[in-house]
Amino acid sequence: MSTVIAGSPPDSAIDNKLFLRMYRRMVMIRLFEEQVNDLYTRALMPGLAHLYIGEEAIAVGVCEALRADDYITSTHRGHGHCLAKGAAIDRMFAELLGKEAGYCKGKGGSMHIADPDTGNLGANAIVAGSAGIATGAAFSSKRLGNGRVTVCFFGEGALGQGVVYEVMNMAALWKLPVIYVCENNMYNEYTHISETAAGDILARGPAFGVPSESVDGQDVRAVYAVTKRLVDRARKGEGPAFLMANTYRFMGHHVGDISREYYRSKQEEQKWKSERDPIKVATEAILAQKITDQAALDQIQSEVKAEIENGVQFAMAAPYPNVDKVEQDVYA
Amino acid sequence: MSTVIAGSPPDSAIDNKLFLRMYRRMVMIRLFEEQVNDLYTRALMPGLAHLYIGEEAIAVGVCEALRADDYITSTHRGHGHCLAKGAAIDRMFAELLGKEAGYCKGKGGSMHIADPDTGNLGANAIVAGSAGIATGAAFSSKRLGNGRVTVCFFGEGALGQGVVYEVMNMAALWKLPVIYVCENNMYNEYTHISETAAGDILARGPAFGVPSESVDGQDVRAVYAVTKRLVDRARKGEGPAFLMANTYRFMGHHVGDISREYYRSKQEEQKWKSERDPIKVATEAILAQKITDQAALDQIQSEVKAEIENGVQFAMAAPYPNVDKVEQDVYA
Amino acid sequence: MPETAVAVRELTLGEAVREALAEEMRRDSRVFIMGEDVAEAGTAFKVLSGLVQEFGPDRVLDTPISEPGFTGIGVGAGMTGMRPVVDIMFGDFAGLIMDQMANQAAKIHYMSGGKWKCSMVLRTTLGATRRSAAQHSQSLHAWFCHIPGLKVVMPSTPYDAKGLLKSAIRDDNPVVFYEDKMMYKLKGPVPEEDYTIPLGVADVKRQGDDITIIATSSMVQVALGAARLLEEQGVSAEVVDPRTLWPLDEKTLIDSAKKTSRVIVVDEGYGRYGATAELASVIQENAFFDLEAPVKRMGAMHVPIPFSPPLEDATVPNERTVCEAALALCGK
Amino acid sequence: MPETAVAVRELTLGEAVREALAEEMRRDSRVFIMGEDVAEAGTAFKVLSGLVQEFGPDRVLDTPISEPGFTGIGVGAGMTGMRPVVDIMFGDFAGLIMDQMANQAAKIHYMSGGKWKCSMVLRTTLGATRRSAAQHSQSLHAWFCHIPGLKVVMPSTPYDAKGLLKSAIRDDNPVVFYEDKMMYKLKGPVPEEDYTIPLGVADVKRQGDDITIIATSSMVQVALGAARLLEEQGVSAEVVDPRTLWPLDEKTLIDSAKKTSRVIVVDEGYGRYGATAELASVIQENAFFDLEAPVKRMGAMHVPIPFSPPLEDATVPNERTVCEAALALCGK
Ligand SMILES: Cc1ncc(C[n+]2csc(CCOP(=O)(O)OP(=O)(O)O)c2C)c(N)n1
Ligand SMILES: Cc1ncc(C[n+]2csc(CCOP(=O)(O)OP(=O)(O)O)c2C)c(N)n1
Ligand SMILES: [Mg+2]
Ligand SMILES: [Mg+2]
Repeated sequence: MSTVIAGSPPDSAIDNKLFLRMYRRMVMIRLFEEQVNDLYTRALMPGLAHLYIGEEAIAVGVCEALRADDYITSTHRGHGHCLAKGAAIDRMFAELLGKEAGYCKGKGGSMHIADPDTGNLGANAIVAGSAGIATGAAFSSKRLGNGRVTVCFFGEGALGQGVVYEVMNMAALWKLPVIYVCENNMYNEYTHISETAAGDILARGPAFGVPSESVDGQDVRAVYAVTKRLVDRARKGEGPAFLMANTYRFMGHHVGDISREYYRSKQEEQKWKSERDPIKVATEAILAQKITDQAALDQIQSEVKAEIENGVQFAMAAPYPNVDKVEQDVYA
Repeated sequence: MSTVIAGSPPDSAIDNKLFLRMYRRMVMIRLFEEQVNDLYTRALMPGLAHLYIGEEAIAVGVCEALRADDYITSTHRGHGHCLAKGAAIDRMFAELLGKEAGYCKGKGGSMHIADPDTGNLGANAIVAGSAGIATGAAFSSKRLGNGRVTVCFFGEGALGQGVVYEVMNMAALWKLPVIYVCENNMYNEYTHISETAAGDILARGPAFGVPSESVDGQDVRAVYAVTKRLVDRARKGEGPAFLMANTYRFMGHHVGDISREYYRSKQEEQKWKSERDPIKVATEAILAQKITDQAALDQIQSEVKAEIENGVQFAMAAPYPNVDKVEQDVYA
Repeated sequence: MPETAVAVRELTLGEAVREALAEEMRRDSRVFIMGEDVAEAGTAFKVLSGLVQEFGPDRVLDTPISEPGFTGIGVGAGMTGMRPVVDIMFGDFAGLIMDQMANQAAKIHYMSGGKWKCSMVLRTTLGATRRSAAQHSQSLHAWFCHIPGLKVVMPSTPYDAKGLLKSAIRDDNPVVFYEDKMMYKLKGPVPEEDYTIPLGVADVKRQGDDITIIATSSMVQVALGAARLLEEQGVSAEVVDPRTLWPLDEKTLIDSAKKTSRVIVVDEGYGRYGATAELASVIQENAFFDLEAPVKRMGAMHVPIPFSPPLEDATVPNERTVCEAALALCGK
Repeated sequence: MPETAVAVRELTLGEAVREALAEEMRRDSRVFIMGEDVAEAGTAFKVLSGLVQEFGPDRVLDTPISEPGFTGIGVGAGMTGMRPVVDIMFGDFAGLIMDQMANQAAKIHYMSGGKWKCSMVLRTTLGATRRSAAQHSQSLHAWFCHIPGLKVVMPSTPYDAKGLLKSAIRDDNPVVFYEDKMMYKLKGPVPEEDYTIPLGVADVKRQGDDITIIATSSMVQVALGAARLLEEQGVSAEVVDPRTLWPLDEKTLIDSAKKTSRVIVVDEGYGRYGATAELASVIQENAFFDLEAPVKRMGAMHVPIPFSPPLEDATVPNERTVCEAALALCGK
């Protein structure tokens, strides 16, 4: 599953502060998502949500390699991307609950969180729906000469959408600063990638002029390192790249997807959870390298937990938008 | 430009009768298209047409490698495909003139000629518009077990449409008997392929699980030979293939595209016309191999000429459909 | 509904759809299903559970997330002897397949002068108030209704769903079949014996004298609820369900309008340039001199569908708003 | 039209479009054009000739034949500081881009709670009778009109085209701008000085007392011709051009209807579930008690557009048929 990336720096090349920051961010996403699941289970959240648990290292490793003003586009499974790019927990929860204080005034919900302040062009509920948007943002950056890079996150399911190849081709022709990050968790909803993708996924980028790499999506350092390299390259005007991060979603396709044995085995899930949990992988490395001790990590966990609790309380207490807001924001 | 195909049989492997039949068919397409141009120039034809002159060896080489009941789908530049698959000259002209006696009762016109009797699923005026249809026809053949193969013709411009990759991926997953024949004449209308395609075109098929080859599209024997091999493979259940035939259109994008210097030079055109004319290439081989003599070829030319003249006369004399037919054929 | 003395079996709308498919698949080996997660998962809505077990993966095919591609394959398969039932999970994805449906499926019969037929069914969904936000809540059937060559079916009860789906599958034209996501669990009588309901026949779901409510799909139940409220206020409402928006049974609609002299049209699509405009126009064109008041249209608000529950609920007609509009129209 | 004593300059509609683009590109460096063959070729209709010479290939970009992809790039560019003008050669290709326009461009502002804006113009064409057959002759604007978040502009004169296009480019929302292919050569006065026409303001193209003809785009000239024929018969027709179908200037339409008491709506889109239905509904809803007769709708026949000239001509309204309908409505 994991692939050694030529040119990845050794572990030590990532400085300790950064590693701990990434650790904290992964924990934040994990606890956020557990809280979302809990809200759903207790019937406190309208609709559904697609949890990112198990894939935290990708969002965090990628976004740490970006500037604050770089852009991302996200997906239906987008909470992790938004948080990694700097979204505030309380306004995230408020949006998930449809409250006025949410990032989109409650109009977007879980699948549409967007935020200009953190360069988040928006999560998207159309599979591959943001491929064009991300490429267009990269087009703007190139024209405006502002040095911004755009990361387009999508699942491997998006490889089924032809528009992805259309925009990669143009990104290559026009040398646009965009990185296509494919989170390959091996399932399109309830169908395994082997049933939906023929040929060689990593060969697809180059066939359209986009250099491609793969990375172990459970190792935040590896993700960070390869992304940094691709982002630097893009920022220098050397064009787009495709990065496949191999990963696994630990939970269901959405919060309601509880009985999963008909499409994947409990053993498979268990193996990933016990052996390839990105937070465990990071914890082990941090302790092995003596970057800090278990007590300090526990401290981070409890700090984050408090933030999450504050955030959810804020959101629960926040008011819904007034009905007369429904016709606002249709046109600018 | 031309590529030697591993496994192509030597010239002598194509029997003489077949070679002469292919010669005749290429001449037929050439003279047909010259007649179309003439009709346009004399303002006798409604609308426009996209001439196939220069590319005859592809349609003929491919279609000769097919069974009568095999399917093809065609394009806006489709007269050659239709004729090569067996369409009658008179009904072709009648359709181009919008007459009731045409293949589509005048309702389709130049870009929509279709004919179940010759397995022609229809020309298509949407670039890549028949990629899905061709793949679906191959799906039917596989399910119905009727052994039919489908050839999907398209220009290299269609490589811009993502749907092509979507259906190739499914054709590979499901091992469908379909051959994607890309007629690479290097121009999408007035824009050179180098401005519209990044990466490696021939790598695209394999990236989606579809084996790919290229062939000299000006040599009818080479086209025939490689197609035969790919078709046999598909008929045996071994799945789809992608064939890029390198070629050149000798005339404008459409009959009205007269001044072309702003997008391609006269020298380039002249070089192709004098050195790579598929009919000349065939003539030289026929004479060199003494398959027949010049007089016999002249005889073929004049026979075909007479057929064309009869055909166009038939069409000119044929009546338009009655206006009350306009609401027929909307629903089956 | 068939008249019968004994109580008939009750099925949910989802079960009725599944039963129609199962029966048609048993009856005709050319019928097959393709779409995302239709096999083992039985669709995201679990409507097709069990079918792959009975008919096998060759007839219930999981596809990649390639709506344009597999819809196109459906078109081609439907032209060449198969009877595909293509599953588009959310009606919002219509935007991806309009070329295949409107330019290919709808036109092949006509463009070929009646020679090719495209027998396919596209099953998809509509309906808001599921807290699925702007890209998963739309009712975009007006797009399909606009295109000559397509038929559009919108059942409102389990009984109608089964009978109409069977007719759709047996039809030789492309038919778009809409299922309201919120109605999948709605129960209603469905007899055991084989029956079909012809396309193009409206159904008076409730007799009344004072006002006609023409309603489609999801809105039929809303209209019936409104009619009960109106009854309490002494207003007798007739509820007419066109059942198919194309072909459209104008006569039944017009007759009811003439009888009651007041008409409301209710549909869950966006109100502007939507299906209600056509239905209202048909009424005013043909019953103008019998009308006491202008035809009142009620559709979804002209806003993208918001996530936040109180906002979303405000965007679509409900029993109360329909009742109020009816009272106003009756001058009460 | 501005009142002026001296004769103003005449331009064709195509020239007016080009001039609007050139002026806006000079005025605002963020404006750029992308599409197939827009640069050296100046589009298939030669409307943009000369622009690449003035603004260079970075601002007038030839794209691959990837409508979904480059429309998506336009959406993203329009969100991030550029002002793209995306060129879709034939309006028939709308089917390829509805997801980008309806699910992305139209909704981003709302879904983000008003945070992101998408300022882009999609220029495309409509109109039949060019002998281009079913896939190159449609007027599909009703699809866009149906979608909240989009604006739809349909100029009918060179003057309007220039003034409206400039407003469209300066607008902060996605605007679809329709040009009638048959009207590119139509001449009309266009003053030299800078002017804009606000979106949402109808124009009474001709004053009259007996009947109102509401007409859009291509049909405005038809309506004016019909009005001249009617004049000869002693019927005074008012011709009202909404100019933008969204926002819609309901008041001007309704006032005219109230004044004349008889209304015909003429539009070149398919009549069924088309733009005429909305316009007729607006009239009957708001002027019902002033009408002497039902609002008459005239659109394209409910058939795919046939190639054969006599058939094609029968499918769209013309001066004679509009005149006859008007006489019938006036009881003559
Ligand atoms: C165009 C489109 N088709 C189908 C869906 C329904 N859908 C939502 S998520 C999903 C699976 C996506 O799989 P992948 O891209 O691998 O992302 P993951 O859920 O694994 O993160 C599907 C089919 C959709 N939202 N958009
Ligand atoms: C979807 C779509 N986009 C654009 C066009 C307009 N168009 C017609 S032919 C053509 C160029 C096609 O180039 P290619 O596929 O290489 O075929 P060729 O004309 O060279 O045979 C274009 C852009 C179209 N018909 N369909
Ligand atoms: Mg996945
Ligand atoms: Mg070409």
